[in-house]
Amino acid sequence: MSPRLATSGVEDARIELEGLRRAGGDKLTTAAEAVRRLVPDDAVVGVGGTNHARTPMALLFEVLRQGRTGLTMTRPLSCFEAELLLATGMADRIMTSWVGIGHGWGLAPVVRHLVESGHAAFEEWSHLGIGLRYKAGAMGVPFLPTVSMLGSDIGARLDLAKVTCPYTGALLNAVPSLNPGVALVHVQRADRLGNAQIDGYQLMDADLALAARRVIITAEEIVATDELRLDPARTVIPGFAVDAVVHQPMGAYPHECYGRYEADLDEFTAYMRAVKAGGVDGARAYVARIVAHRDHDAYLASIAPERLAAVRRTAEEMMPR
Amino acid sequence: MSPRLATSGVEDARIELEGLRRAGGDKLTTAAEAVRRLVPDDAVVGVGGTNHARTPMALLFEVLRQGRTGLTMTRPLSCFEAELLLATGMADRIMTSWVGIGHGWGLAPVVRHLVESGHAAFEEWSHLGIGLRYKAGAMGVPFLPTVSMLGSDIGARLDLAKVTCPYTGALLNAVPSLNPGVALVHVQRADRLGNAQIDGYQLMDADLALAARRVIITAEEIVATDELRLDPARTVIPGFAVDAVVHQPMGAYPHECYGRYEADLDEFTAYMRAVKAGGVDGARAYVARIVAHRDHDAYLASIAPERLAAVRRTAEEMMPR
Amino acid sequence: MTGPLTGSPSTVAPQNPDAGPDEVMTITASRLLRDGEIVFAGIGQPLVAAAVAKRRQAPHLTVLLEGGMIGIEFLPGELPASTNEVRAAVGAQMMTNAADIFLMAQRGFFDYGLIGAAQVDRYGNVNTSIVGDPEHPLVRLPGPGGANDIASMCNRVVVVTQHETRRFVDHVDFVTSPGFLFGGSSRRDSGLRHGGPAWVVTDLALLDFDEVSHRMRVRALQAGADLAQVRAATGFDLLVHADLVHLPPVEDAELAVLRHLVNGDVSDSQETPR
Amino acid sequence: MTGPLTGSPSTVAPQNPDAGPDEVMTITASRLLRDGEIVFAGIGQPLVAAAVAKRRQAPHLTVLLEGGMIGIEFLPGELPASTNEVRAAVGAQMMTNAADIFLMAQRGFFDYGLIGAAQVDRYGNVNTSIVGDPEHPLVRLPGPGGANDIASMCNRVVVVTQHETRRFVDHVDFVTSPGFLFGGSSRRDSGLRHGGPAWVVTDLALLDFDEVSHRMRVRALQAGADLAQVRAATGFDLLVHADLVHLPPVEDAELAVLRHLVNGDVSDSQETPR
Repeated sequence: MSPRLATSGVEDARIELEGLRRAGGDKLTTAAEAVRRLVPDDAVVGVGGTNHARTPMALLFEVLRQGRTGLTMTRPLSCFEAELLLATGMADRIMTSWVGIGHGWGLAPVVRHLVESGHAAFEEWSHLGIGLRYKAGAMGVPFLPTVSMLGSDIGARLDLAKVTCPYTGALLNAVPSLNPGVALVHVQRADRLGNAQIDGYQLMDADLALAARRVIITAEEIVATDELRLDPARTVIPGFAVDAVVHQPMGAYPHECYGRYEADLDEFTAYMRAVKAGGVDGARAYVARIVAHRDHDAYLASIAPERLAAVRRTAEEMMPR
Repeated sequence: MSPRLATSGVEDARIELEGLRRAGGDKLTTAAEAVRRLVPDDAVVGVGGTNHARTPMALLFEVLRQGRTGLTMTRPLSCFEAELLLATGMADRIMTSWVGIGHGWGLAPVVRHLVESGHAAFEEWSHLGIGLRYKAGAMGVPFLPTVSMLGSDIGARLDLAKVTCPYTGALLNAVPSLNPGVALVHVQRADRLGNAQIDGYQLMDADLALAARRVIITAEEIVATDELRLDPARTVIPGFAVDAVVHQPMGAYPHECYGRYEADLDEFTAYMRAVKAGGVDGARAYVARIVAHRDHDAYLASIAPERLAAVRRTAEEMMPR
Repeated sequence: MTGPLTGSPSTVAPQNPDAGPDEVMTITASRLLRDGEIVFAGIGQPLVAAAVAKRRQAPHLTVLLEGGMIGIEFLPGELPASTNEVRAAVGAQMMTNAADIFLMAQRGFFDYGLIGAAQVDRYGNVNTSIVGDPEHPLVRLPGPGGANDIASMCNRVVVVTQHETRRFVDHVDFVTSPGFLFGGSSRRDSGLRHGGPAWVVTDLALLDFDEVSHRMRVRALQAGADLAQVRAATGFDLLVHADLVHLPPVEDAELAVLRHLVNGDVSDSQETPR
Repeated sequence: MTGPLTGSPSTVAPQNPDAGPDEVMTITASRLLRDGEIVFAGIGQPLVAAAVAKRRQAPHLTVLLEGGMIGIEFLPGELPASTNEVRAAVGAQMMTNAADIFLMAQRGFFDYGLIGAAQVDRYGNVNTSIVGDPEHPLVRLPGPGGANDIASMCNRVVVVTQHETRRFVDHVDFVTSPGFLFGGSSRRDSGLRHGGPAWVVTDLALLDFDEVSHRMRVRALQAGADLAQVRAATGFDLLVHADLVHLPPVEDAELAVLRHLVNGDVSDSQETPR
């Protein structure tokens, strides 16, 4: 087995789980406390959302604020949050199917530079490959079969094992489970127990949270459990899978949160200008500027209110009615 | 491989699918026409819902009305609908994890008699075993690994193949995909394209519909596609997986439909009295009485309105508010 | 009252004369469930046991059913007759589907699984499928429902059944839901690397399993029961725990809670007994 | 205009002078999509092609995106910049999750998959990962996103890319999204039993693949282009279809629809061009 597949498996994750007592408790805390307690150095960090959708930015900025080393970031599609973690040296590996800035900004310059110069590892999977790694982890099986990545250099480079269907003889890739050390997930609504509801795109967050060994939820709103009971089919992450709940309005900003706010393209521009001006140091300076704020609320308070109002308004306009 | 595992696989189902054109068309029809067109003799019939929840009774009564032979019924948990299909000789095999009448009536007398006397085959799976058969079928893979049924006589009797995880060496059961010849599914809400929304229990219906080679939906209500667009996350069966849509209010009666009506226990009593009085012939007489009605609406019209009102009212009382 | 084994071993109190055998079993099972834990309950006695525990020592018990409901509440007199019906969803915090709830079990989230048995053997293997030869069944029973998965996946499995020789058999006719299979490491060797039966609850005793041989062992006797009775009702040799105790009798308050939940017809219907 | 090959072979009309190369490609791709079918579209040109088809010959085209949206509609001037953002969900009939949408592809539900390419080779293998040696990449590209899965699972894969020798290479540096691999039966032998590249759409030509060797073949030339141009822009030997035709030029109406969708700023903003 390739060392890159040797992340902690479903067996270890289950044994650890049997020692946890997570059902029924009040888990409300701050981002600072949750990150301090649940994101150690060298962790495999599963980042919820995809690209610039529902990225748990408040938690990632808190990781950047506190400082960590040796992190691996896993995410099916990645945006500039991957650049921030790599530029600061806090992460040295990303597992993903895609990294780009989007919105006309094209390739991710810092990822390019660090990977091309050998300073960071880009472990490439198919989109479904990441999805099935989480799903296997969530299902409690060590692998799942798929045709994804067959024949490609992605599967070859990962040294993926193959399985033969014992009934049909079909040849399939065996995708190993991934149970990240910690999952960071941003949602629209959660209660203090950690029951979480996601509006709009579900992406891979539920499987990620069920697979991960520890889970931190940030929520736009904290609601009473009775409010979740009005529509229990919307609850996609059960409280018993969650370690910490943080109330964080605009917790995905400057990325988007379905139904609440669109991405703030001015921040994309600010980031890319910093990188164009200073390269990797520019990315570090961008991070330094943000983490100088005490917390995410303080960072938000530094943004012009009309910008925040604008991204809220346009997101609202896109909703079904 | 045991012959009982040799139901048509995901490979055949996919090839067949490539020849279908099911996206975008108006599929509204009658139960009689849908059953005539899509439920042939000898079909493997995947029945939606579980036990007495969201059973597609209108479609099953229509099958009984038209008459078929050699059917296999697959359902994770089964109630007296299994008895009706077996008693009439239309089905000779059930694949299930459980058959019982419920509501204090205990064992299923007709299933017992026919299985114990060797006239019907009870192919026993675990609950998740049926679920994973559908899920593999829906995912387009020929098998899924699981610990379900390991060590048990269920797995041994099915002659389930085992797989060894190529990464961990863990031993797992390989559950073969099941792509039923036709799925019968009752839902609360669908449009004419076949996009379907299920309230409350989702059970295994979405995987069943995605796995099956043909799909008939009955719906309490037919709504405009624009109404589904108001809450697209509730749509769990895509129109492109559906062949026929039937508007059938109370289409699960005398079983229940979440949010609409509870089961009518008087019908359970009527059925069990018929069987106590006449054994398998009693079950046949019960069927004959129902299918003598022209269609499900006519059958419903024969039930005292206050009984129908009562099961609607109590279901309503159980809803979150 | 906080656990099943808190009765003094020397105090052999008589059983509560008002409690029927089923009620004794259900209440004994309810006492095993600790607050803050998660229980996957089958319908019938398992569900009632969970409901009683939730009204007594375990208000934060998370109860799940195979239909996919998580964190349900119980309306007295309205307990569901099926794990998949409208009234089983009352108060649910989450509703997932009927496959995913078992996949969560496979992941290892669930502390307890409560199941019934038509037959159970010395290694805790459970039969709810077939009496007689599987190829020519004498009695075709309903089948596992969710019990095979619960027994294969939950951390601690609790089997609740009446203590009768026709149920406690040397070898079950059919292993529907695996216990320790042939004892020793055979469960683990089969690929079942987690869980296994923790307790068997009957109207006569509370039984567990030897840590190495995995043979069934009498851990405690029900109030008013003695070891000879238990042995006479068991079709195989039982081990007996070195520290055999008697369980405390069923309390009137426990009985009141149970009956209120099942019947919903206590006299002071305004007040929920506890 | 109902299909890409309806231009008379003898009529060599010049290309619409108002159409840019990207617009020619997008409109050519849009013409391949038939009404009532299902298309899995990546962001950028593939998405715009689907949007144009839906306004033209394929109003009942079902468009899906890798974020999990099924049956989306397009607001002129508000086309999404990502497959996972608020504005990509407009008008969705169903929203599933980002793994399940690909599992539906694996099941075989999707007629077309539209992807882009940084490099493509004679067997339709696509590279969007790495230029140079994979161990020491000269350029680290974004990676597949959903393209590997689309190329592995959809029934007919359409690759949309500019016709340049740096893109049409003898061997891709890295097979991100499998085409016919080494030709012949090698795709099938790898376990990919379905689908494969059906069309490559460029600003110079429409290409397909020989049924047996699976080598890339010029099926038609864009209006105004000739075979020598195509060959000069291709870094490997191309087959040429026996019935080589010229595609009809981009129509003004097509261009108007495309620009209206992308920019939303046509003069008569009250009326949607068609």
